[in-house]
Amino acid sequence: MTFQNFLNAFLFVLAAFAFQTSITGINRKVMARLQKRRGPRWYQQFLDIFKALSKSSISHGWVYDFGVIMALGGIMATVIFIPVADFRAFPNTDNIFIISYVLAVGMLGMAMSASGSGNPWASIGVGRALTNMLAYEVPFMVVVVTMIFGFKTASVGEIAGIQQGLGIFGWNLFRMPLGAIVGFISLQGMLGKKPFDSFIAPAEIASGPMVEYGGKHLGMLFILHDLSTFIEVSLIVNLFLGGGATFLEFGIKYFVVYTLANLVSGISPRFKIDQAVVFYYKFPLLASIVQGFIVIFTGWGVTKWL
Amino acid sequence: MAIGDKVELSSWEKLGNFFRGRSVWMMWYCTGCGAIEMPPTMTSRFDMERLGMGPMATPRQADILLVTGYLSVKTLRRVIYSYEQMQDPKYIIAFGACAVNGGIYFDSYSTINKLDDYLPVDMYIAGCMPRPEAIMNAFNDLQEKIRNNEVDGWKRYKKNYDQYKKNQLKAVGEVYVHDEFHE
Amino acid sequence: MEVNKLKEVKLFLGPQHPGMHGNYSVHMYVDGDIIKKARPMPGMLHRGFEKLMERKLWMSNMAIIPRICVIEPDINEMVYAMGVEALAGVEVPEKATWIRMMILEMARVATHLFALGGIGGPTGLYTSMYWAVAERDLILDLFEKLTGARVYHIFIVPGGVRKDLPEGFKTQLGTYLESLEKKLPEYQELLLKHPIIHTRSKDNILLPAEVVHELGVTGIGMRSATGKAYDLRKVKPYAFYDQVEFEVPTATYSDALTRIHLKFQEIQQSIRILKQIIEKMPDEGPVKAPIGTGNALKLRVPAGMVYTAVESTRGEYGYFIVSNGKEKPYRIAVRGASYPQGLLGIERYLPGHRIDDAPLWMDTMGVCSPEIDR
Amino acid sequence: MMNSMNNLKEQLKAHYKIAAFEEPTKMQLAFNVEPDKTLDVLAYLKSIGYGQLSLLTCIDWIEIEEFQLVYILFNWDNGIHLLVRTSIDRNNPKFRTIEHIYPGVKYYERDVHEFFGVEFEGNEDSYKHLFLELWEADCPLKKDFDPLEFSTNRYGNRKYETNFPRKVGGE
Amino acid sequence: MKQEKSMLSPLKAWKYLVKEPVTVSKKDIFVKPREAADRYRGFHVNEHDKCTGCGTCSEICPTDAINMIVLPDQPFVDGKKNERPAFDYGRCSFCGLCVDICTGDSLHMTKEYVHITPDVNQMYFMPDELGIHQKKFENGWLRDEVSELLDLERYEMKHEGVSRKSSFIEIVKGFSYEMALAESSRCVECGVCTQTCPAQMNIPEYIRTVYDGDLKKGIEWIYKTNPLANVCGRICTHKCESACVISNRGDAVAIRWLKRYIVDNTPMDQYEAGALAYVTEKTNGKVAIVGSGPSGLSCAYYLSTLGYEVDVYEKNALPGGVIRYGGPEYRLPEESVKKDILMIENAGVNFICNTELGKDISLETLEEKYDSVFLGIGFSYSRPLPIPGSDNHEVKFAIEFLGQARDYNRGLRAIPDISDEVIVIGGGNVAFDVARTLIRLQEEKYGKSSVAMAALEHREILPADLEEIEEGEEEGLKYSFGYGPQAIKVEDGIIKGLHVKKVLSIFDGEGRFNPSYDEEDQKIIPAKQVYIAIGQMANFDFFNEEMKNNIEFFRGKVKVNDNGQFDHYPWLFAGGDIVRGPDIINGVATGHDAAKAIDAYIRSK
Repeated sequence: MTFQNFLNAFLFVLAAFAFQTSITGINRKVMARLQKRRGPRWYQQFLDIFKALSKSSISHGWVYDFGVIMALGGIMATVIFIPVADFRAFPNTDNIFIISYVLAVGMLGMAMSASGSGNPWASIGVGRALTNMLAYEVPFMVVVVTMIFGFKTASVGEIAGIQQGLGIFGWNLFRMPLGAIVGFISLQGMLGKKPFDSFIAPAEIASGPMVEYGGKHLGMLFILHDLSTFIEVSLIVNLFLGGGATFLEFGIKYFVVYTLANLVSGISPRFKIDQAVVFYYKFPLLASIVQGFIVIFTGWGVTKWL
Repeated sequence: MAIGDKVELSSWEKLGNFFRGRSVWMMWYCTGCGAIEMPPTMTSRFDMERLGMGPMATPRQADILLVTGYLSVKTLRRVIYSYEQMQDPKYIIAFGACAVNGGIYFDSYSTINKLDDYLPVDMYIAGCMPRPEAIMNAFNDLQEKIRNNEVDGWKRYKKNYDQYKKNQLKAVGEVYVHDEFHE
Repeated sequence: MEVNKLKEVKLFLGPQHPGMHGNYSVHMYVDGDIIKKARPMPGMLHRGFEKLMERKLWMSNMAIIPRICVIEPDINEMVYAMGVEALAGVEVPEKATWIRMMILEMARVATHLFALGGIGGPTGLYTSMYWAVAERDLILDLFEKLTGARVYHIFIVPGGVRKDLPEGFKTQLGTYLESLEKKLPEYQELLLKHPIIHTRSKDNILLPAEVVHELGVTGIGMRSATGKAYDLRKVKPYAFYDQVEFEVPTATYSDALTRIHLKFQEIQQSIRILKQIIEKMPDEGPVKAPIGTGNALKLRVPAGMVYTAVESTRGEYGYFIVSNGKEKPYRIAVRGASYPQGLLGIERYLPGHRIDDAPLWMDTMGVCSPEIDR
Repeated sequence: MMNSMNNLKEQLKAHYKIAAFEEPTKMQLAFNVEPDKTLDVLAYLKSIGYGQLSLLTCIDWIEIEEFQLVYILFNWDNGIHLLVRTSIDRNNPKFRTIEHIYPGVKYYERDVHEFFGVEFEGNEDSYKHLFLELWEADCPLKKDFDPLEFSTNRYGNRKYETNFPRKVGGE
Repeated sequence: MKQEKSMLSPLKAWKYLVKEPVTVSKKDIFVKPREAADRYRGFHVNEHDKCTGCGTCSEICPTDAINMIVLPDQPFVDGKKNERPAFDYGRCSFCGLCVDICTGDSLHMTKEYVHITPDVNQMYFMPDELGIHQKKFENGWLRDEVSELLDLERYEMKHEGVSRKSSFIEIVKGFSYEMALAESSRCVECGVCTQTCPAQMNIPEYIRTVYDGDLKKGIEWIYKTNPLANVCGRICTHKCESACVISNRGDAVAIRWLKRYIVDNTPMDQYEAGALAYVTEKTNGKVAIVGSGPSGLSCAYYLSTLGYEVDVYEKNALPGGVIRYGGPEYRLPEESVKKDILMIENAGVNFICNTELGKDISLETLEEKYDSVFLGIGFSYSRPLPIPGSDNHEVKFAIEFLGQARDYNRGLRAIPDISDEVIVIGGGNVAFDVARTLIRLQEEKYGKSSVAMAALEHREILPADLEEIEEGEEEGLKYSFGYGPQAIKVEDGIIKGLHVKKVLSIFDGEGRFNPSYDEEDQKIIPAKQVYIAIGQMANFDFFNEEMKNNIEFFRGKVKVNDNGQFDHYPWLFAGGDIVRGPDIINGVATGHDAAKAIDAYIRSK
C-alpha cells in the first residue's frame, strides 16, 4: 500500500465516474432513438450532475446528510475494489465478498438517508428497494457461489482471468448459460432498470427514495448512481464475459452489456413489487439452482469444458 | 431588483450558470390546460430533452416550475407549496394568457388573474395555449438568459417575500392544504 | 373501515405527482402498498364554467366551452351546438353534419391514442407513450389545417361548422388513416401483447357489471362489463351515426387489460367510420344554417330547457341547457363523462388495490379531471 | 320507441297524476313532480329500467324564489332521457337524498350543495366542500352572486404600463 | 376476447434504433418556427385605414381582451371613430370571433405564434398592418361567408305599388313586429351612427329597445335628443345610415324605419309618458322662439322640459314650418306631424300663430318681453332662377307650391292651380317632392300625369336620394338630368316649354359655380308650367340696420357660435336652416344645442 496505490485508486474512481457518465449520456441517445426521437447531447449527464451540485440544498436532519455521505463513501470504496482488465488499485482485494459487503454499506447509507428524509413516499420506496434487493440477490448469489465453488476462487479478477484463455467460448456466458441468464436478469434489478424499477417508479411513488433529494444531495446521488452502475455492470462483465484483456476490450463489453440492459428497459413496463419478487423467485432462482447442481455434480462448464 | 440588472458574479457562480443554463429540469405538475401541449413537447415530436430538459417527479429535484395556464386558488396553494420546496436557483415560466391577466377566466371566482402577484415569473409565453414550438423557444430563451445571469425571479421572491406572502394570503386565505377526510 | 394510525400512512397522490394525468388528487391511507381508504380530491381545476357560461353570449360561449375538457374538446362544442339547435329548432345542413362527425371521430382517435400511450405512464412503458403522443400530434396537424388551431378548435358552432373543408383535406386525412392503420399493429405488439402488461393488468382493477349501474359509469367501463353495445352512437344516434357501419366493441369481463383492448378496438372502429365519412361526405353544399336573425351579438335562443348528450371516449357527455330567451344562457349544467368513475368510483372501489393500481384506474377507466372540476 | 314514450306517459299519469309533459327534443321527456312525490317517482322509474342517473342539477329561478332540481335519468335500452323536475323553496333549500335509490348521486348532491346551498338530508358528506376549498363567500352558482366583482376584488386586474400607439417587441 | 401474449413481440420495437426519428428539426423550431396552417389563428393584425373603430370585436370578445383605445392624432371622419382595438394577450383566447364579426374587414389573424417575453407589458399591444413583432407574416384565419357573424342583408319594408301615384297614401309601410325585431338584431351597437347624427341621437340604445320589446324606453331615448320623432322617423336624411358600419360590407341597418317603428307602435299613453319623461319643474324665465320649424320646435321642447315658459311665434296658420308645409303628404302624413306637435304642446309650449317677425312683431319687442330669443325662421322662401321668362305668372316656386298642396291635403283650400304638363327644375329632394306631388295632383285633376324634370347634375351625382330617383321613375317622371335650363319659352304670356342645354361641367377649374354647356345638344322640353326647386333662402329683413352690421352673413346664413349664440347679442340665439342650411335633423340638433345654451345663459344672468 503505497501512496501510488491511493493515487491510482483516486484516479480510478474519477475515471470510472467519467466513463460511466459518458456511457449513460450515449445511452440516453440510444433510448431516444428507440422512442423515435433524437435525444440530448451525449454529455448531458455531466451537465445534469454538475448542475445539481451547483444548486442549493436543504437538510432533513443529520441522518439524511450522513446517509448520503456514507452511501457515496461506501460506493466509492467499492469501486476501488473492482478489477478492470489487469488494473487493480489495491492488488488482491477484488474478493467478491468484500465487494458485496462494501456495496451493502453504500446501499444501507442510501436507505438510511432516504428514510431520514421523513417523506412517506421515500419510506415506501426504501421498503420496495430493499424487497427488490432481496429478490434479485438470492438467485444472483446462488450463481456467484456456484462460480466460486467451480473456480475455487472468490477473486473477481481471477474469475475473469480464467475465462480469458479459451477465446470467446471460455466466457461463463457459455460455460454456465443458465447462470449467465440469471446474472443478466439480476443486473436489470441491480441497475434499477425496468421491469424491476418499482422502487423508484415515478408514476406510482414519485421516484421513491429520491423524492426529497434536491440540489447538492441529488448531485451526489447521481454520482452514486453512476458509480454503482459501474460496479454492477463491471461485475457482470468480469463474471460472465471474461472481463477484458485490455481497457478497450473491457470498455466495449461494458458498453454492450449496459446498452442491452437499457434496451430491455426501453421496451418493458415495470413489475409491481410483489410481482417482481414472485418473478425472481420463480425462473431465475430455479435456473440458478439448476446451474449450481450442474456445476457441482457434473462439473460441466468448469472441469468439463472444451 | 429590476429584471435584467446584472450583478458581478464570482467565477463559481459563472460556472454554475454555465451548467444551469444547459440543464433545466421541469416539475411534473399540470396546473392548467396548457399542460396538454407539454406531452408533445416532451415526447418524440418536439423532444425537449434536446435542450437538456426533462420532467422531474418532485419539486425538490426540479429547477423550473411551469405554470401551464390558469391557476385556481386551490391549485395556487399547492403551487406555492411546491415552489417553496424547490431548491435555488429556480425559475417560473407562465404559459398562455391566463397567467398574465386571467385569460378567458378573468371573471371566474375561483381562478387568480395575475400570477406575478403571488410568485415571481421569469418568462411569459403568449398564446392560448402556446404551441410546442413556442414552448421550446421559451425554454431556449430562458436558458440563454440563465447563462447570461438575467433571470432573478427566485432572488426577487426572497427579497420581497413579505409582499408576496401578503398577496398570497389575500387570494387564498390560508396556504394550508387540508385533508379530504375531515377527521 | 377503521384506520390503524400506527400501521397506516396518509398519502396525497397528486396533484403534483407524475402518476396523475392532470391536476387531480387522491388522498389515501395505505398499509404498505395496499390502499385502505381513498378519497378523490377534485377542484384543482375548478373554474366555475357553469357560472361563466351564464355570463357570456350564446356565440361567445363557443370560445370557452371546449376548455372544459382539454383532452377531447370537440365533444363540448358538439353537445353545446346540438343543445342550442334543439332549442332554436335549427336543422344542420348535411355536409356540416359530416364534417362534425369527422371532427368527433378524429378527436376520438386522438384521445384514445393519447390514453393508450398514457397506459405507458403508470406502467412504465414510456416508449409507447412517446410513440403514441407523436402519432397523435399528426392528427393535431390535421386539425390545425381544418380548424385553425391545434387543441381548442372552436369549429363546431350552433348551426353547422365555421368553415368548409380546406382543399385536399379528405386526401390528407385518408393518407394519414392509412399510415395509422399500418402503425397500429406496432402498439399491439409493444403494448397489448406485452407479458408484463398482462401481468399487471389482467384480472386487476375489476369493474363488475352491477357496480357499473351503481356508480353510473358509462363508456368503455360500462361496455366492458355488461357486454352490451351501450354506446350513444348506437342507442340514440346523433349526427349521421345511423348511416355509417361500425361495431361497438364490448366484453363481459372488465379488467384493466380488457379496457385497454377496447380502447384499441375503438380506434380501429373510428378509422372505419372516418373512411366511410370521407366516402359519403358530399363535395358541395352549405355547411352552416342560419340560426336566428341578426348578428352574433344579438343571437337569442328561444326559451326552454334541453339535455343533449354525446358519446365521448369516457362515456356519456351531456349538457343541460336552460334558456330564458335572452342573449345569454340562463343555466348550463355539464355532465362530465368521468364524474362517476373519477369520484365515487375512486372512493368505493380503489381501496383494496395497490398504490400502483391507482394511476391505472385513472387511465383505463378514463378520468379527465378538468371535466369533473369544470 | 315512440310507443315506450307514450306508455311511460300513461303510466306516470295513472300512478302519479302527472299530466303535463314536454318533449324538448326527440327521445326526451320532461315533467314536473311534486317535491314529496319525487322520491317515489324516481324509485318507480328506476324499477322500470331508468337505471342511470345521468345528472342531478339545479336551476336558480331567482325571480320566483325557487330552486328547481332536475334529475336526468337515462334508459340505455330504449334511449330515452327523462328530465324529472321538482321545485323547492329558495330561502329554505332542503331536500331528501336519493342515495339509496341511485348511489351515484352522492357527489352530484355534494355538487349542488356546494354551488346552490341545497341541503340533502341523509347524505352524510354533502356538507363538505368538494371543489372549493376554504370558501367563505356565497354559493357561487346562485344568480345573485357576481363572479366578476368577486374576482376583481379578490384577485385584481392588471393595469398595463403602456401608452398607445406603441409597438411591442419591435426591434 | 382473445388477449394474446408474446414475449418476443415487444422486441420488434428495436427496429426503430436504425430508423429516422420523427422529431422536428431544431431549425424548424428555433431559426424559423414551422409555418402554421393556412387557417391558423395566430396573432392579430389590423388594417388601420380600413378599421372603423366600431368596437364590435370588443363586444363579441368572450374574454374582454379587446379594448378600444382612442388615438387622438387619428383624423376624425364620418363613419369612423378614432379608436382602434388593442389586444390584451393576457386575456385573448384566440377564438377568432373578432375576425369573423369585423365590420370593416380589417382585422385578421396571422400565422405568427411565437411571442415570449419576461415583461408583462409586452402582452398588451395594438395590432396594425404588421403584427406584434413588426414582421410580415401570412394571414391565417380569415373571415369568409360561412364564418360570417353579421347579418348583412336588410329586411326590406313593403312599399306601395305604382298605383300609389294616384293618391297621397303613404308609400312606405312600417315594419311588422317580426321584421322590426329581425332588423334591430342586425345592429352591432357600435355608436358610429350616434357620432355621425347631427342630433347625436342615441341610436343603438333605441334600437336595443326594439329588440328588447320595451318601446316606452325607446320613446324616452328618442325624445332625449329629438322631439320630432314621428317626422324624423319618416323623412330624416339619415346620415346615420350612410355611416352605419354594417354598410361597409352589406346594407346599413334601417335606423330611420326602426325609429318609425317605435313611434308608430307605442301605445299612446306610454308614448306620452315617454315623451314627457324629461319634463321638470317650472323655473323662472321666458323665452321667445321665432319660427316653429324643426329647430324652433326642438328648442321650444327642451326649454319647456327645463321648466321655462316658452312662446313660439309662427307666421303661418299652423305650427310646424317645413314639416307642416314642406314635406309631401305621401311621405309625411299629417297625423305624424300633429302627434309630434301635440307632444311638444303637452310639454308646455305655447304657440302663437299667424304672427310674423318684422311684420306683426318686432325683434326689439321680443327682446324686451323675454329673457332670450331664439331665431328658427328657416329657409322659407324659394331661390329664384334668373333666366329669361322666369317672371311669368305660370312659373311657380317649390316652397309656396308644397305649402298649397299640404293645405289642400288638409282640406283647407281648393286644389292648387296646376296644368296637365309641367316641368320641375332642380335635382334635390325638394324638387322630387314637388314633382311627385304634382303627379298626384295631376292624376286627381286630370286622371293622367305628365311631369318632366331637369337639373344641371347628371343622374349619378344628383343630390336627391337614390330611392327618390327610382321611385320617381316608376311613377313616370320624365328625366332630363344633366341639362341646364337656359330660358323659359314663352309665347303670348303662355309658357310653351323649357330650353335646356347639355351640361359638360358644373364647376370651373377653380371650383366656382360656372357651368359650361355642349352647344350641339340642346332641346326644348314642352311644358305649360315651370316649377323652380333649386334651393331656398331666408329673409332677414327683420334685423335693424345696426344688427345687420354686427351680424356676419355668409351664403345666406348667419354666423353664430357653437351654441347658436350671436356674438354681439348674447340674448339672441339662432338655429336650423339659417345656421346650418336646410336639413331637418340639423335643425333639431341646433335647436337642442341652443336650448341648452339658453338655459345656461338665463341661469348665468
